[in-house]
Amino acid sequence: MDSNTFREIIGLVSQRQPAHEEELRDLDAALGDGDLGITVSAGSRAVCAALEPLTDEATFTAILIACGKAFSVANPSTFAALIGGGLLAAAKSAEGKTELGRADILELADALAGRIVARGKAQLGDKTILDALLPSLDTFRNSLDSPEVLNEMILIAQCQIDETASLQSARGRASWGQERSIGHKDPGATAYLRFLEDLLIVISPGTQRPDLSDVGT
Amino acid sequence: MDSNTFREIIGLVSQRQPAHEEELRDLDAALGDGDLGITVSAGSRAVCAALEPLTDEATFTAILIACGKAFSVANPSTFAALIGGGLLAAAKSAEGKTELGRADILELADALAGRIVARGKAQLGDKTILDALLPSLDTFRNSLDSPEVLNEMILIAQCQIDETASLQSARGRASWGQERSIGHKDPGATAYLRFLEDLLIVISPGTQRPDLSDVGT
Amino acid sequence: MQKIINNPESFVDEVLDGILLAHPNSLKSVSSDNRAVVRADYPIDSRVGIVTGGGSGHLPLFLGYVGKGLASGVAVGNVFSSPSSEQILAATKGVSGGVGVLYLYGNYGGDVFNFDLAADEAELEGIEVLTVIGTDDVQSAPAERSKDRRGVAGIFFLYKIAGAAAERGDGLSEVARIAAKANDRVRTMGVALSPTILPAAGKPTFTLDEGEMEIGTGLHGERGVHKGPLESADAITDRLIQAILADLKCAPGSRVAVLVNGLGATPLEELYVMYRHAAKLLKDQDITVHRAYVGEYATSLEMAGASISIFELDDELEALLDADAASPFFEQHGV
Amino acid sequence: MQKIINNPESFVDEVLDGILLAHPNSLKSVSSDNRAVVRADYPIDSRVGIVTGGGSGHLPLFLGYVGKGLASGVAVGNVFSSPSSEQILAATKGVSGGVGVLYLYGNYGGDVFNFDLAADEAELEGIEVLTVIGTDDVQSAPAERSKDRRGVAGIFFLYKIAGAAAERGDGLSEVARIAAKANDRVRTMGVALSPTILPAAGKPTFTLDEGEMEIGTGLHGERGVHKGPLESADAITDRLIQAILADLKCAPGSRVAVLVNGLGATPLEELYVMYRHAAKLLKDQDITVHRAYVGEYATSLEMAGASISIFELDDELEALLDADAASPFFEQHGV
Ligand SMILES: Nc1ncnc2c1ncn2[C@@H]1O[C@H](COP(=O)(O)OP(=O)(O)O)[C@@H](O)[C@H]1O
Ligand SMILES: Nc1ncnc2c1ncn2[C@@H]1O[C@H](COP(=O)(O)OP(=O)(O)O)[C@@H](O)[C@H]1O
Ligand SMILES: [Mg+2]
Ligand SMILES: [Mg+2]
Ligand SMILES: [Mg+2]
Ligand SMILES: [Mg+2]
Repeated sequence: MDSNTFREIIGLVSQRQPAHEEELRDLDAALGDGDLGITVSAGSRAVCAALEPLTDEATFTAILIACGKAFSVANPSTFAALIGGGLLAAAKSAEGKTELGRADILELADALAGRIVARGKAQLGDKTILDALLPSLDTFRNSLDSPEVLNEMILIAQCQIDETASLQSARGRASWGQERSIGHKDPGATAYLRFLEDLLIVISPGTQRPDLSDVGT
Repeated sequence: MDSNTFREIIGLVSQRQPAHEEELRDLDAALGDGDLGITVSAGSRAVCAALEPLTDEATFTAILIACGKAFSVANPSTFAALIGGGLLAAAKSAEGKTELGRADILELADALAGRIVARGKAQLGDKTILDALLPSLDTFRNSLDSPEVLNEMILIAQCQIDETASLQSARGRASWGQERSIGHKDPGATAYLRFLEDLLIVISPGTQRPDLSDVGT
Repeated sequence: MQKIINNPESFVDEVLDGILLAHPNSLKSVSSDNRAVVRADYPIDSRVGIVTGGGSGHLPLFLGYVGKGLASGVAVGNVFSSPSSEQILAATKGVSGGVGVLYLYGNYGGDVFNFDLAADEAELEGIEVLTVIGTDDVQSAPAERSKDRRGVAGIFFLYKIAGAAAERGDGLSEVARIAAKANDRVRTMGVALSPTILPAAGKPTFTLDEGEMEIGTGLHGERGVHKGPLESADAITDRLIQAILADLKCAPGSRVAVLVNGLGATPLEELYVMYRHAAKLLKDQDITVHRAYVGEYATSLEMAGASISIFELDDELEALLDADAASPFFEQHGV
Repeated sequence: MQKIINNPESFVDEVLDGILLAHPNSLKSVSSDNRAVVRADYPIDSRVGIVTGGGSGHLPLFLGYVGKGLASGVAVGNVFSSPSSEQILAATKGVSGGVGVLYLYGNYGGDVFNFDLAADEAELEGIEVLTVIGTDDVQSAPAERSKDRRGVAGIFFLYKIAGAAAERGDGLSEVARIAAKANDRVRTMGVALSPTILPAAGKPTFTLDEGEMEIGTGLHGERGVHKGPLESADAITDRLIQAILADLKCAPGSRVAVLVNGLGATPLEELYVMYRHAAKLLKDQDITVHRAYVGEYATSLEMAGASISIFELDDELEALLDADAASPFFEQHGV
């Protein structure tokens, strides 16, 4: 995949994220302060606006930096800072790349996840976005060439979200409600899942979008 | 009427005033701050309590001082201060009296009304208690011996209240609403009317109470 | 009504207990029922005393303005009802330094009668009393009957001015003159976004639905003069400033102090949004703001809403406005 | 939601305009978007700067504590959301007197990341930065994880202590030491009687019916740890004081400062009713109250409710607590 296609995919997927505002608002209100819907909708609109002026020459790094900065300041909540910082880390690891194969995409994704772990200091089981992100990246790692890899990632993410719902959040605002967070799905992890689902729609054949058939290789 | 009978009548009539709390609350809320119901109910309960310890020897003056002080501090709103002060003026004019004939009662009532005029500086037509009090005392003055005098006073007071409802209040809190007071009956005048009506019930034959037949002379 | 109280009957007494416990170095009670409270350092020999008072439910008004460079004593009534003449007399004695006492309070029927009664009794005890009544609410009576107007948040300026004059040792008539002069130059108008509820009555005096506002309301939940759809902060500020300036008639080039007062539930942020537009409107009319006061200066329990007061200054008033003042509820030092 | 605003999008900027217009002698903006505001008299050569920050909607928190003897600069985020690292960096440069800057703010995820990012960038520009994070909410994490606790109203004491230390010329590590020491001795717990509504979200995060209360809530409308029937003022105060003392473990004979903080809509009168019982409970345990602060110190827009903070003093902290302080939102002089 070249940077032009990468930019279009990110744009198309981002356009679909505001549709999840209400769901994410309610999930975050149940165990936090209810602003995740705003962070994701305002953040993804800012990403689309940041991609607008970029030309075909824009490198993967430039694209990721633009997305990272835009997402982190639109509604600068914890999730905005985490994802924004992660995108900047991915931008760094994309330096010099002119093509993205699956292995490259995994490298970028690992850089993003690594920054979130470093900054947020959360671990698996703390009921954060990591509980969906890290297992799904392992699935990606283990079936790098499978045409169904994105479907498998979505399944594992969904399953992790449902499993961790019964846990007590140990990080961020949700942790302050202590037991009150038990029984509620993590809003950040759900936002990640919705992103993966929309990615699947955007790159699936038949959807109205540029020829992405080479993505599979 | 001797002071003992006087004390019983005031007690019996006062006991009936809390029943008007809601009506007076709503009337005062329409063009004031809605506390007249509390002033009248708390005030009349305080009067009953103040009469309790008084013995048969208590003079008219002592009785009226006790009522005035009690009424003015129970819920010290404008109406409480006006009526309280008026009762103290009546107490002064009752000094030395051991019997109250109608002329004496009129003298006391005029002293009460006079203090209200002096302190409140209101005139007829300002839509205050005076618009019911002064005309009804004139009726009392003109038919001092009529057995129906109380009924006539009630009629004139009722008629005055209905007539002045269309006026704009020119005194007290109600005046601050300016035109907004037009169309609302004056709460203080209504409280006075209810007092007269209950007085009529208490001294009418057939109601369960001490022999008040000599009141008529 | 979501209130943090024990019971309505003991409410005022418990508030007073809490205040006296919290600020023992600043305030002291001079009556057995704690309904008369004075400055801890008063009476001061040959220093004019200033006594104010009124119903509870308006903090910082009235008790909050007892302090250095402010009023020196207060008589505290039940919620929204007047203090009795005995309580006012106790406060009077508690601040009298032998050179007379000024009564300074808002224009309410019950208060006027009780303060007048107390003044009579004080004279009998050899304490000279003069009275100045706050009448700053432009909506409550036409200009020709300004003496009948309601006293609302603008009385803060009267405390600041009269208090500073007394603090520097001015005589009784001088303090009264200056207080009356200040009263003539203060105008206030308010807006309510929710009614207030008299604890004992349990029912609001008027109802306001979502999206409605009441212009020209007082501090006791009385209805205002106009009820209409809720407008923007700027539109509301336009209404209040224009009505005040139409009555106060400040000439271009004049200097003023401005108070944007919250009625209890309205956040400080919204008051500053109002100040922003007020400052612009005054600048447009070449009126300079010498000092701005923004916050809860005279509330009405949990009422949502605000009032704006404009106080026209001259050199004499400006110096007194800039003087230091300190109570547990209000402090101002230096610049 | 009955608000006096123009529109949610421009709300914070209009609030900042109003504040800068109202207090030109005390505060100045050091960024084009006015989101970084510092003391008018800063930076001061070889004086430690203190930068705080956080979301809007909590006045006087955070900007209200920029002043003499308090924090020296602030970065202002949107309602209930963090300031960006650029805004924090601008405030840092605006207060740096060449001897380093202390970051002092409440423990919230977004804030921690953005302040850490700004600290990295400040180091690159030769400004040494130390950080102390307020973690006073006893309900938000068990004692063994006290470092993860939420920062709420008790941060007022950190501003007062660290600000006084910087004002007297202490070095950066000394100011940080004292601020951290103060943080270890402050505990807070709150109660909400109504939820707050994020302007942009338009819906409350939790619902509370008449006659219900939520114990252990934070400042951003987050749910607490217990929801139950609304209790009396004394019963609520018992809950808060006991939970705090169980965690702070003040020995009999110790001295404390107490803050009874209103969340926005609760009247001052009700806060003093709570203080009355708090004072009694502390006296029963032979704990002396050196100073009491009662009022709106850290709000959450129009939220009804309150929090109590207890700050255990020693000689060092008491001297700093008693030092003068002055901002347009908070003043303390002398006794
Ligand atoms: N320390 C952390 N590490 C990883 N993810 C975190 C951390 N803290 C919060 N999150 C994620 O952020 C989400 C909440 O984001 P957001 O609502 O923006 O936070 P807030 O409103 O508290 O600033 C949580 O659902 C969680 O997935
Ligand atoms: N100056 C006055 N002179 C005579 N009556 C008055 C005067 N002011 C008020 N009143 C009477 O008092 C009534 C209101 O009493 P109240 O509710 O106790 O007043 P407030 O609540 O304003 O103190 C009015 O209906 C009127 O009859
Ligand atoms: Mg959130
Ligand atoms: Mg948030
Ligand atoms: Mg009334
Ligand atoms: Mg009244």
